[in-house]
Amino acid sequence: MDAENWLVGILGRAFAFGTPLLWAALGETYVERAGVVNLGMEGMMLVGALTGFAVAHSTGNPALAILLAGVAGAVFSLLHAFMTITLRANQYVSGLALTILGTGATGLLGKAYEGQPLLDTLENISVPGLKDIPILGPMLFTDQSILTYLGILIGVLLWALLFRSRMGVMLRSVGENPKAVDAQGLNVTLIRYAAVVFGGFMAGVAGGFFSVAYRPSWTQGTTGGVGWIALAIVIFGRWNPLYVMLGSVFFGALYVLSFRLQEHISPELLNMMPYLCVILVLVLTALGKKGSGGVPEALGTPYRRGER
Amino acid sequence: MKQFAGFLLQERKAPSTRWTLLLSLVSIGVALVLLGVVFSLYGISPIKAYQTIFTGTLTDWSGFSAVLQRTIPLLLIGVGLVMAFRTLFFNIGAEGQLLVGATAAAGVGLFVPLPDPLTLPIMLLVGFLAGAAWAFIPALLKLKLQINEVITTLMLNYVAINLVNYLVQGPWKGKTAYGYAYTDPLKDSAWMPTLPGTNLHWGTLIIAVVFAVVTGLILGRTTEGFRMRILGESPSVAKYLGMNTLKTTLLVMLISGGAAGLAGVGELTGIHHKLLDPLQLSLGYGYTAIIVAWLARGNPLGVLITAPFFGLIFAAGDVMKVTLQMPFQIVDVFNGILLFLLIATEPLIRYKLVKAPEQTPIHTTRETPNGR
Amino acid sequence: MRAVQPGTAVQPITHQQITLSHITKTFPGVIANDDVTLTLRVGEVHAILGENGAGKTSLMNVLYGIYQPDRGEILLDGQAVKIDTPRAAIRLGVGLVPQHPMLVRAHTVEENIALSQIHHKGASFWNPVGNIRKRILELSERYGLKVDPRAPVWQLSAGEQQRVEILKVLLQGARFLILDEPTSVLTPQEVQELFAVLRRMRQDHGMVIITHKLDEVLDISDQITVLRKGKVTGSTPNQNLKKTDLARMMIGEELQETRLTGQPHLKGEMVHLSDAWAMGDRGAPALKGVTLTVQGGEILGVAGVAGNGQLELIEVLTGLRTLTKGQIVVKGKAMKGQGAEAFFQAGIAHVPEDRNHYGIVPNLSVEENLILRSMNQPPYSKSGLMDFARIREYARQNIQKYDIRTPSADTRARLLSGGNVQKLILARELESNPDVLVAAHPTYGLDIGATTQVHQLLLEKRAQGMGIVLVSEDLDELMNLSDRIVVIFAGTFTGTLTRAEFQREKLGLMMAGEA
Amino acid sequence: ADKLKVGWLYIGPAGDYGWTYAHDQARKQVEKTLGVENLIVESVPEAQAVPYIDQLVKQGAKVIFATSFGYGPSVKEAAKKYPDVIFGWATGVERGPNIANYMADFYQIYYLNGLMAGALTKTNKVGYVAAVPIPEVKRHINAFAMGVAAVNPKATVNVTWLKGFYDPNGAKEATESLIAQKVDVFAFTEDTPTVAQVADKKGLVSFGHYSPMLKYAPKTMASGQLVDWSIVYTDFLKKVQNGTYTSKNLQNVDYWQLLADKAVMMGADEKTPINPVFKAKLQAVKVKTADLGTLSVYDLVMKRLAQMSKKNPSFDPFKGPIVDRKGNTVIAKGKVATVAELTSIEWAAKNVVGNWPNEPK
Ligand SMILES: Nc1ncnc2c1ncn2[C@@H]1O[C@H](COP(=O)(O)OP(=O)(O)OP(=O)(O)O)[C@@H](O)[C@H]1O
Ligand SMILES: Nc1ncnc2c1ncn2[C@@H]1O[C@H](COP(=O)(O)OP(=O)(O)OP(=O)(O)O)[C@@H](O)[C@H]1O
Ligand SMILES: [Mg+2]
Ligand SMILES: [Mg+2]
Repeated sequence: MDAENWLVGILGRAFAFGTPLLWAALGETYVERAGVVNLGMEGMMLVGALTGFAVAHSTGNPALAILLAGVAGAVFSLLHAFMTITLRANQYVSGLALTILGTGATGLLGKAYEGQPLLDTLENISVPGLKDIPILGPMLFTDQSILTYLGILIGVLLWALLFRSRMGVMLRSVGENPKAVDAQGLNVTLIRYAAVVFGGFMAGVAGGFFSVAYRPSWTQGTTGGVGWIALAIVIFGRWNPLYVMLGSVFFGALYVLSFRLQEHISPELLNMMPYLCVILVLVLTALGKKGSGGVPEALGTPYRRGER
Repeated sequence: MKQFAGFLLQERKAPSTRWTLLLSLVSIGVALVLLGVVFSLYGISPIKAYQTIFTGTLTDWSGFSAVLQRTIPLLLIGVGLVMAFRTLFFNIGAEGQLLVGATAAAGVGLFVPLPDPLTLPIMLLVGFLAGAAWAFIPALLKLKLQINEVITTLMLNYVAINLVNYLVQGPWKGKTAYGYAYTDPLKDSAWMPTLPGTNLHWGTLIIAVVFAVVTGLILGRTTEGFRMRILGESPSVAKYLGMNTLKTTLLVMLISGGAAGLAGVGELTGIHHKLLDPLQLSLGYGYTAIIVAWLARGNPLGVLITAPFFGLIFAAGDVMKVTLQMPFQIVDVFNGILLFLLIATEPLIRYKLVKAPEQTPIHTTRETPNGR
Repeated sequence: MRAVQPGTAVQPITHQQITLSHITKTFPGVIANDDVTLTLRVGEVHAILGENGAGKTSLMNVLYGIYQPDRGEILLDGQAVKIDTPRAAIRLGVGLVPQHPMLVRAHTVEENIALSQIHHKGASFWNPVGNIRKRILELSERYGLKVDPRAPVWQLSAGEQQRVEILKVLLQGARFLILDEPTSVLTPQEVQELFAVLRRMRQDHGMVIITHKLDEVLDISDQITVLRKGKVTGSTPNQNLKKTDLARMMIGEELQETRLTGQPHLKGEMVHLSDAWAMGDRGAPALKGVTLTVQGGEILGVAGVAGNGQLELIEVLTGLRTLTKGQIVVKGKAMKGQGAEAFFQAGIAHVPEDRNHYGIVPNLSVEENLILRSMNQPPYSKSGLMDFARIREYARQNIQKYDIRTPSADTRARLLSGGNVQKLILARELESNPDVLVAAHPTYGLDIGATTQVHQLLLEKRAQGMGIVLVSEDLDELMNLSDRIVVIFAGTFTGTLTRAEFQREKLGLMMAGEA
Repeated sequence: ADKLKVGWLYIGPAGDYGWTYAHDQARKQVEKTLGVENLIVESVPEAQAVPYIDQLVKQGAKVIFATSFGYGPSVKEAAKKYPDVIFGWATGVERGPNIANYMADFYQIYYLNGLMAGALTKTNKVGYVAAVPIPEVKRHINAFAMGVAAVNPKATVNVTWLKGFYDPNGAKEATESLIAQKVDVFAFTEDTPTVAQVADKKGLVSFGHYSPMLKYAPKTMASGQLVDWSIVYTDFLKKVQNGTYTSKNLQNVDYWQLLADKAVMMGADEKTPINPVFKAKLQAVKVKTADLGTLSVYDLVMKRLAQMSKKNPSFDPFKGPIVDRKGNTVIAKGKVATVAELTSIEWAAKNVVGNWPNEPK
């Protein structure tokens, strides 16, 4: 097996495993761009995963399952939105609570689905024409989930929306300086709600990807900590959808490599990498120039009008 | 300023303890009621369920010892976190600090030849220092580079998990482990004594209680505690005063991370007697302790109540699993509900409802000058 | 009453005047505005004067739709209109230039302006900054509002940021502009530039300006209205008015200019800074070999345009910044590598420039803030343990002595008004009986009453033999209070003037580095 | 009389469709046939089992089955604490007056699966997604690899470790990783059907593990290993009920159940020992054997199955001489590995490729 094929194979799988990372991280990027941190990623993904599985199981319609997985994630995220935006609670604690509740509730509700096979799954597809492009074809356009393709398209779209549209200016401003947005008569609360719910939807889809496409079955805790990596990717990608896409593939590749390089590096050390990378990126960012780019200034702080 | 049907929220001068206590109790009550609903859905009478839980944990020595056993790590970590939260150091990395503490102590116990009487004390010391060192990294990053500690401490948890996994599956894997991922058992002198018939390593429990009391004194009564609060509230003022912020942070970090490290040593030497799968070593104490500390509302002595309460929840979870044959996720559901309720009551603690005058402002956009 | 339909496009507004008629606005326990009537006309700059808390900002908030008045109405060219949100205000041609720029620091000027154009019907969804650039350039041309549309806001000076705020308002089609304390964040030069802009805008706009500086009022306004405790105590065209007239209207009594009198009773050298070099935050030398002596019993003024090294000078004097070269001697003792705490112990107190950020811990109580400096000193603390009874007693005394207006000693400091925060800081710093007080902009943002109190306090301390370094951008303040003034420019002293030599023009030239 | 109360400590969720699921099926069975009362506790952390045992005893459990090797220390501790309670330790290695060990082992079936895998691989690469590098798993990999070698000496068995018994996401990526290495036939030890599902998507052959998994890969699952723990549990509990086993006399009770005991069987599900889809293919491949001459792989599998299902099996995969991949003779000529040897295997068979933790020099 030559090096090129090996690399293409790795990257191909990196895209596959990177898909849920991508969806979840893109969603969280928008959430954090609006100034809210949602550590409940794992909880929302599990809610999505269970819903997706249940729907696919009972309707046999995987597309509907994915859609409703997203909706379920979105609905679940409303809890976080209410706590942090309306009640202005500590976002970190609320996010952790969301994860705890999501893990517990899905474990409880999902009992009935454990061990059930799923016959109608979201099948992988190859893109005719594109799949014959050398390197890129086998890497990206062969035998990937439709959610992979869609994720990439959405990523580009989200990037354009964020940096090249009126809506993007508004969203980014809310995360940087909600006061300035409020002063323009724009509804900070509404924008933040929308962002959190969007993030919930994306996380829900990411969860649905696991249970309906990636590994069609339901078991408790099926997302296996991927939500935390998605959070890490948002930071790694410096809140930019394009970098977040890169980050998802990179972290996906690290996971894949932990199986492929077993003979050379211990998987635990590779598994450590995403988290170390995040810290490294934070340090490098902090050492770099200040005042521009990077962390939304109001991230993690609730907004209250006229707060002294 | 928000208005609710003729009332408006006004910030309290200072949150009142009694009100806080009351609201916390109400939250717990509501969570219990909601859990009762879950019980009913499972076809178990809530009253019988709570009765079973009560008798299974509080009126029975082995059940009660299980409560205390779970309380130990929660108390140690919770107190440390209270202190960290007070200095606005949002340490959610106690899980990692616990693991690293246990790991370092295991390293000493397994590989450093020490005279028997010294083994445990030195393991405790090393575990403490290791936990502290693990917390020092994010503390330093926050102080020197203004990097958000929530993210760094969280990330370091996963680094620690993988570190332990690496060790127990690789270099430290025990010769007697039949290939399983744990180290060899610690020698006898490294076993924390337990009360007969229980896993209650009372030595650690005493350390934890003393620790809570001492920390309460430090925070509430000493100048050093005052410094911690200043640093937490306003690093810029700390700088203006010429405070040795590094020293203060070091102290908080020592206490918070070190306590988690001690908790790790307690679990290691009191219960497991070997280093093993991180998820089994800790059962998520580092995360639960966040709730414990949160519930104590900044008071280390409050942890003396909240930690046993969560120890009780852990033990009750076991009772539910075994006696009521409920799925174990029920505990997470309860914790999640309770946490949300506590969060939701937070505004009521910070603000009070006052009757609004006839016509009130919808909102204000008053500015405070920040100089230049 | 003219209702404003949501979503209607901004029409060219040709209204000539807007009237706040018999406005009353109360808050729990306070009457912020009491039957206030006031008319803004296109072609006029209307100044509103009043002490802190007189109700100026509240009135403007009513006009801008942030508050709803309890009584009274707003008339646009005689017709009643309803302004219940800032959006409604904007639609009717009322724009607000906030005291502290409310801009997104990480974004460019044009992005910030695009944000303000979100409601604009014609604004495009994609590339929202595209057509804004042209209009920015047009307006800067017309009114002299120079600013680079592509510059990120964090790189702009306060004056430039304010220009962005004015551009925002103008692009929203404002006919009437509200400027609440616009000069408080500006350097003297920037104030002049702002006034030039306002004069150019006057022909087709009506403007309200709020400021505590009487000279500025006389300089720029056409009409002056004075508020006291929520009531209008006078409204007059700006003709042949003097500062004393204004002061009388404001506080109901004669203005006593606080002035230093008599020769200083020098108590000997307290601080000596020689050939001091220090780095600025951006990594370039900010102090380049300055030498300075502070004597006990004198007030040494430091004049200069912001950014010329004052901040670094203050920090060097208070131990917050280490010297890269040269030395600092306090009462004969060389301070080497010591920090702020040691400097304070050595007798140097500090009233910081950014009082809410450095001066107080906003979430701690007033009493805790009062004890910040002496928390580890007996009798408030013994062998590391704090004595809260004594601390409370101490706080009580000082709240009274320094007239700090606070509901109670355990109120959080952030709930105090600016003047009271300043008094709290002064109380804390002065109670330790320092030999030298380094005071940075101590009266910034305060009304005349509070300013006078602070000035008197400083003079009192001078008489008692304290050495005071007064850093200010207010030349009047400096000339009134200082025994000597050093002028700092680009990190070096361009000269030292004694009282006899004080001259506005001369100081101005030296501050510009041209003397 | 009171029903006998039996406590069960499960290592994972009962719905994992693997190890715990299999035990839970047996539990349901004995509940019906023997009328015992069961108390189950899912997902009990290995090292913290004592508090659960306390609870079970308090509930009146007289027999407690600890269904994982890792419960050993807890079982030993609890057995001392509750001398009147009978403990069964699955895959255990130490007995006591009130501790019995029991195990239903698959190594014979893995060998049979290996024979089929050797015949079915076209790339000469057979994959094994392995859980945790313990002797039990190593024994199974080796048996499987020796089966492959017996049919196809050119084929290798490529191993990827998960380091966990329950890791569906890891199983998916590990399978993908093996597919990238051109592996076309899969066996595994992991408690979910993931490997079979992934292989099935690519049309690749797999062998099920522990539970009837045919429904997850009806066209590609060739065979597999199945367990029927109820054989052990029924026998054991009956003997408790009739007083044969007490908390004093378990010192020598050690169930080591194999094909002959019917506790394990070969198959993709109970009715499908070999998936008919593969019958023709297996019949088409001929092999030469020392004892049976030349025959088709299908016949070979059936013959060996019959040999090993006898009370005294006339064939054992671990019969010497066996040389490991380092060239050491690990089982001497003519010797058959003892149970003690089998439960402590660390070496790797000759055709095994990949990382092998703790491999002897
Ligand atoms: N949102 C509010 N809630 C309660 N009281 C308020 C509020 N806003 C203003 N006040 C009170 O109304 C009065 C008028 O305040 P306002 O801010 O209008 O004064 P001001 O003239 O602008 O003062 P300054 O010169 O300090 O800016 C003050 O007594 C203030 O305490
Ligand atoms: N949102 C609010 N809620 C309650 N009280 C308020 C609020 N805003 C202002 N106040 C009160 O109004 C008074 C004056 O406030 P204001 O902001 O005008 O202070 P100031 O004296 O102008 O100080 P600064 O120099 O900071 O402008 C203070 O006593 C403050 O407590
Ligand atoms: Mg003001
Ligand atoms: Mg004001």
